[in-house]
Amino acid sequence: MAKITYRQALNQAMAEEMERDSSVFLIGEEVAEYQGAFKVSQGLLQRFGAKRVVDTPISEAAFSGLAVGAALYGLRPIVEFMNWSFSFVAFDQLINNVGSLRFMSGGQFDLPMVFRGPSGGGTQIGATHSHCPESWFAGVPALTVVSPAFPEDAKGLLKSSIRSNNPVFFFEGEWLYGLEGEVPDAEFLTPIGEARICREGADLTIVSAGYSTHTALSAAEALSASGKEADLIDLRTIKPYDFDRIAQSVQKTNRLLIVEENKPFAGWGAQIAYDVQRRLFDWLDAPILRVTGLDIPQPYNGKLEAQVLPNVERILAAAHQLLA
Amino acid sequence: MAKITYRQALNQAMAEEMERDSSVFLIGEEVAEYQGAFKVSQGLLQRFGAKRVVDTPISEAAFSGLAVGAALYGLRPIVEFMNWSFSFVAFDQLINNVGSLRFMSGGQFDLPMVFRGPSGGGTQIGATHSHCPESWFAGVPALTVVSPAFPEDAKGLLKSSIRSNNPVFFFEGEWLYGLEGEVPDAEFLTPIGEARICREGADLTIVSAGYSTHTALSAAEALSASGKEADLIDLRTIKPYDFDRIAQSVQKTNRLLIVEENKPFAGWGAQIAYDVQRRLFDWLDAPILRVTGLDIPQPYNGKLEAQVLPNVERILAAAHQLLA
Amino acid sequence: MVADDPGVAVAEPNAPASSLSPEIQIGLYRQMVRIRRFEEKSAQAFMRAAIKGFCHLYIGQEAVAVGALSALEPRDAVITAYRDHGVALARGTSARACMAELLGKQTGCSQGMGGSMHLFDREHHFYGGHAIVGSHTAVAAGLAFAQQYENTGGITLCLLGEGAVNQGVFSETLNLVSLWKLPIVFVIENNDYAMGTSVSRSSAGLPLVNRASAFDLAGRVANGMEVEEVRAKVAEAVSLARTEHLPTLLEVNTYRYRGHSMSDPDTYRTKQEIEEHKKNDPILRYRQKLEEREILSDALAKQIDAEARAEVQDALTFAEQSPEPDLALAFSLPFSPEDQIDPIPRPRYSDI
Amino acid sequence: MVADDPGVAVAEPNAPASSLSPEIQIGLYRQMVRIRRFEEKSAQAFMRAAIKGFCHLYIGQEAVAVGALSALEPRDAVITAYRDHGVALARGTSARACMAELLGKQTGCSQGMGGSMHLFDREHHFYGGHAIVGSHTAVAAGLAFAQQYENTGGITLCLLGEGAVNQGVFSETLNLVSLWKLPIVFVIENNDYAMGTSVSRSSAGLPLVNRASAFDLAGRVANGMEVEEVRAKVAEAVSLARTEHLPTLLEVNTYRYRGHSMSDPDTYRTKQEIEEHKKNDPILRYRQKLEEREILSDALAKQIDAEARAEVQDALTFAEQSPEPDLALAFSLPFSPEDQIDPIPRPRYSDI
Ligand SMILES: Cc1ncc(C[n+]2csc(CCOP(=O)(O)OP(=O)(O)O)c2C)c(N)n1
Ligand SMILES: Cc1ncc(C[n+]2csc(CCOP(=O)(O)OP(=O)(O)O)c2C)c(N)n1
Ligand SMILES: [Mg+2]
Ligand SMILES: [Mg+2]
Repeated sequence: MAKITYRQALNQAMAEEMERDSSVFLIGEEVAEYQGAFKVSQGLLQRFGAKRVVDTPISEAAFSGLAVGAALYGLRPIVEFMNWSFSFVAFDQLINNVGSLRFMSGGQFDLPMVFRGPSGGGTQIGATHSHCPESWFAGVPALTVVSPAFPEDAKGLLKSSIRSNNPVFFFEGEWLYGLEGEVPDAEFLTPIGEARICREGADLTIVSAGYSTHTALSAAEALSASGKEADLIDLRTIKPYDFDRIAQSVQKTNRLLIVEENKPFAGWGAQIAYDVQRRLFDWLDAPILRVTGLDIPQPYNGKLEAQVLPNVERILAAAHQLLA
Repeated sequence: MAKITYRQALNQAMAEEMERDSSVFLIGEEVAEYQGAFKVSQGLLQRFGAKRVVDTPISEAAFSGLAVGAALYGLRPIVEFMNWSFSFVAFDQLINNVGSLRFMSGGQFDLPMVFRGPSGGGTQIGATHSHCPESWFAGVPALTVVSPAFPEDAKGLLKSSIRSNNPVFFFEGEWLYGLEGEVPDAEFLTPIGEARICREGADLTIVSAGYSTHTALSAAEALSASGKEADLIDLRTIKPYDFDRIAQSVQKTNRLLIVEENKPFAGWGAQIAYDVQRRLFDWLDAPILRVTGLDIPQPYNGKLEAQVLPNVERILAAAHQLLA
Repeated sequence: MVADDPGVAVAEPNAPASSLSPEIQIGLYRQMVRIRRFEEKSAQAFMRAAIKGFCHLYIGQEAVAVGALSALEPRDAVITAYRDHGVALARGTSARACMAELLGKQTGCSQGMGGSMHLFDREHHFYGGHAIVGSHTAVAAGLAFAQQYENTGGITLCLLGEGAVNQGVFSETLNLVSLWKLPIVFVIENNDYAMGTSVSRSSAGLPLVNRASAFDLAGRVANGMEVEEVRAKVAEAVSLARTEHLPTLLEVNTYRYRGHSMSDPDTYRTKQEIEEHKKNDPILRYRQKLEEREILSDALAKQIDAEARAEVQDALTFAEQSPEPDLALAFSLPFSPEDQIDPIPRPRYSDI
Repeated sequence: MVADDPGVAVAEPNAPASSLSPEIQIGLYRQMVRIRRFEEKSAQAFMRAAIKGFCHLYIGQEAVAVGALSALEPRDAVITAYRDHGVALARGTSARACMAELLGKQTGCSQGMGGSMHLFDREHHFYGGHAIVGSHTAVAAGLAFAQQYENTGGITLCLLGEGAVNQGVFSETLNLVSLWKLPIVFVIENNDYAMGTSVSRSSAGLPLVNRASAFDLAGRVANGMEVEEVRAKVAEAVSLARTEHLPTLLEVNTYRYRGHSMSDPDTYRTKQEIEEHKKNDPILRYRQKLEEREILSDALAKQIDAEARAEVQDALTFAEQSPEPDLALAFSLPFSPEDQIDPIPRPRYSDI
């Protein structure tokens, strides 16, 4: 096991898959000569050449659509959005073309493609740059939404996503890129749709994904100091999420807290809450609670942003409420 | 009270408000000379002239953005999307500009604007033309989402929306346009954020919006024939939705069924389910259930589409499950 | 109608001899007739509510798809908007598969999931049938990108309406294909109207071909009522794309006789305007030309017509008798099977 | 440097006399110096982490905002992208309000909610500060639309980077403003780079001003290192917009000395390239010119510089001492108060 950053893990995943399969290519703004706005694609241009590591103009709609066409034709594009917030200018391509073409063609075409980049806030880049559109894409029946929190999962899930014959929307985080963690040296794939148990406890189930998992982890540790132990489930895949793991845990703890960075109204946590109350109604000893981003656009001011993001304080408050 | 169609109700609302306030104008594809793709703007060009009823090229992003600028400047645009599914090419304008500009400017600017048009399926126009993006827009903190089911509400809510100093996303339906209903002759406004009780009963609460309300009504009547009476709450406003009305009803029936046309994952119904279980946990005698669009892209075939949409059969099945 | 004195200028000169073989000429004619008859049959089926939703007929524009697609090789890729019946037929999709799709049947080329606006035919390298205006033009660039990436020698032909040029993604795409020298030909089918909006009300800087120079693309114009001219201009562009990887923007002037879709009351133009254009009917004109060239006899013309009528009637009968797709089929379609990773669980979130 | 013999061509001729009054010339100079000093101060504050997030400096491009905005009247509207400090300052927003916004303080022009990329100043008809590339160009068209609708006599000036021209919405917008003859001037600040991508790698059909003709717009070019030239070209365009409602696309060639943002390692160009451009420094050039015209003395130049330094230091001190906005303020901002209808309930869905 080597200790590498989340950024390096993603980089290795792309490099390994590009090595393995010549139909895989990377396209996006500043991915080639600049080596990636966040250096995730560092070295790939040098290694695979400009044919397979493609810099684009600032035309997300066109290059996303181009990737769709390439996928229909049989290639396996990885599309980097410098920030998922910029995907909104390509939203039609993502929803209508990526989300519908296979179905509307009666299943004639595959769309083996990955859209990836950072989402979410925390670096004071303001309301237009801090969106978490995970739940919106998850709302499209044909789309798969992945959001790893650890370097190991970043690598294993990105490799699985690239090898999937279906479109995968892959959410990273600016705060995550620098995070270090152990990653196996040998080749491995992390299965899409399986959660990771980060921590075990019998008092409370906490479900989270992406950067929020780290916040939840801190909160769970603080909780532990006060004598309560949480099961912490890191979803890794937001859709299809791992209901069975959650169910197992809730049947043990009878209490569920969901931590998600997105704004509250109809975030993915609401879907989990709905499913859990529906299928485990009699197992719940208290209402399911969610800690989400606060219900305002992301403010620039740093203190405010820290309050708006799910933070340890709010998670603890919710946990105590659940345990009361 | 006159009996008019939903289409006429919308038309009257716009005409009255344009008469009343010269800063109100209508812009969109085919709204002027063609009199509206669905004839909602019939006669408005003749009455208010080309300055205030503005035909556009097929450039949703540009004319939505243009409307934003006009609103910042003090005008009150009504933007018609021929179909809400086409708003995806303008998604950035809607999320980032409509959703953030007031906040990001420290509250300096108002955005008194309405975006309106039909959403949803039922007319066999396929996956790309049958989206229900209501929940996605509702997920943006600063946006208000309205979806009337009856001509009276269509008129009263559109007038309120035009008069609101905040952006309102207004969802109509192709099937609704021809629907007739009584509408008061005198001027009236329907408040945003208040539900309508369509039907009273003590056995079960059903919450729905838009066209689904009519399906739910049929189901409630069928249920009544089998001896069970439902409270039927038509939301009218999806965000902010009328929690208090729902709570009142659930405290009586102890059972909640939500009917929404959108695809299931993280639709607005999931938010309501979450809120209700959280705040009325002890009042629920059974899990909350949702009947949604089926979890596939909208098929063209008519029989399939009828199965995909929330229908009486599936609503009844869910109701019986809830009442079991 | 030939003037007595050949030295005098004539109103309608003999059609110039064509470099095309008689078989090709007859083929072009036959394709146009097939499409015309197919569309007439579609209109009838729509009126009887056998076809639902939107139905956009190609009548009047036949020379565009037929001329353009006749300049392609099988390995080339074709993609268009929702006015796609004629394009699919010209590409080789059977009338049965097309008509069955219009009726939403399982035997349709998209298994009844796509409908009129979403015909697809992978076998014939026909990539649809796209209903969001302008959206497919970027997808087209991706097909050309892949052809270049895989070095297939193929090129991509992308048809779009003149109303689509004002979707931003099209401008973005023109820039990309020019910058990256992708093997692609864009054919703007300028039929004067986008629904009820005439091109002069929607677009500044006419003619539209002007947009080519802003992106340093080859810009060309063709008369879309002349099938051979369309073919020739497209062939030229195809060769530019195939041999020099230079993209072209070709504006083809044409006209649709019917409303925008079957539901369009078509009140934004006069009957007279339509009749005026019908005088330039592409099928009529070509028939006259072929008759003058003595390639098409009256008998052959009648036979072609009869065959086309029979074919589309057969297609309709086939479609009517075909089974409807069921929900199990629909649920099997959103996801491709995996072969490089373990299957991904696919719960249905709509299960109660 | 003036050649002895005036009859011989000289490398650097005397600056031609300007039609501008000395006050205006000094004003232009002073504005550029203010912006330069403000940006230097911002860079320092960023290095100390007093400014967070993105911070895009305007150094090198001062002549564009200053020249362009000096051609406007107060009733005109101004809008730009995220590289907005210089534009806000040139428009009249105080250095204090700008710097406080960069520091995220409540006294900032956007109350600390927008940050560096989102300066807004309604009083001065400054409509931001927009961080999604290209997105604000459509908003700009709406300002011009409203000016026309209200018949205010005002026009809109919209600045954008050269990288933004390939966002589809900009092409859509060019079509709209041309078609509807809106009173607007688009100024492309072509500083050669969009982050690390040079304009020749991002755009086909250079120079960018070519895009004007595709949409039948007036197309103009200006040297963005010459403040008076920018002013003159913008003034011409403004008058076209104001009196004839004709929109213009003006390409201004400029250069940024710093990285794209403070976080940019700036490895995609050579130091030498940057130094080469610095020889054309707009402030230096203008200072020489004004000295040659004997309008600016060394003493006055020093005084202007000292005042600018004092002003931005005062702004920073003010910003540092200003209070942070709190959550109550933030929650009060998303919605405008209602005055024509009853208040709409605004529950916070994030309440546990
Ligand atoms: C983005 C988008 N906006 C609007 C529509 C509705 N719409 C469908 S076809 C059409 C007109 C297109 O005209 P044109 O491109 O000229 O093609 P034609 O119908 O003439 O073949 C419009 C506005 C759509 N499908 N997609
Ligand atoms: C739609 C979108 N895509 C990408 C970005 C990221 N981004 C911010 S600035 C920029 C470069 C823009 O360059 P240019 O327009 O030339 O302006 P300049 O920075 O030179 O002033 C990019 C790619 C963004 N903000 N919005
Ligand atoms: Mg057309
Ligand atoms: Mg630039």
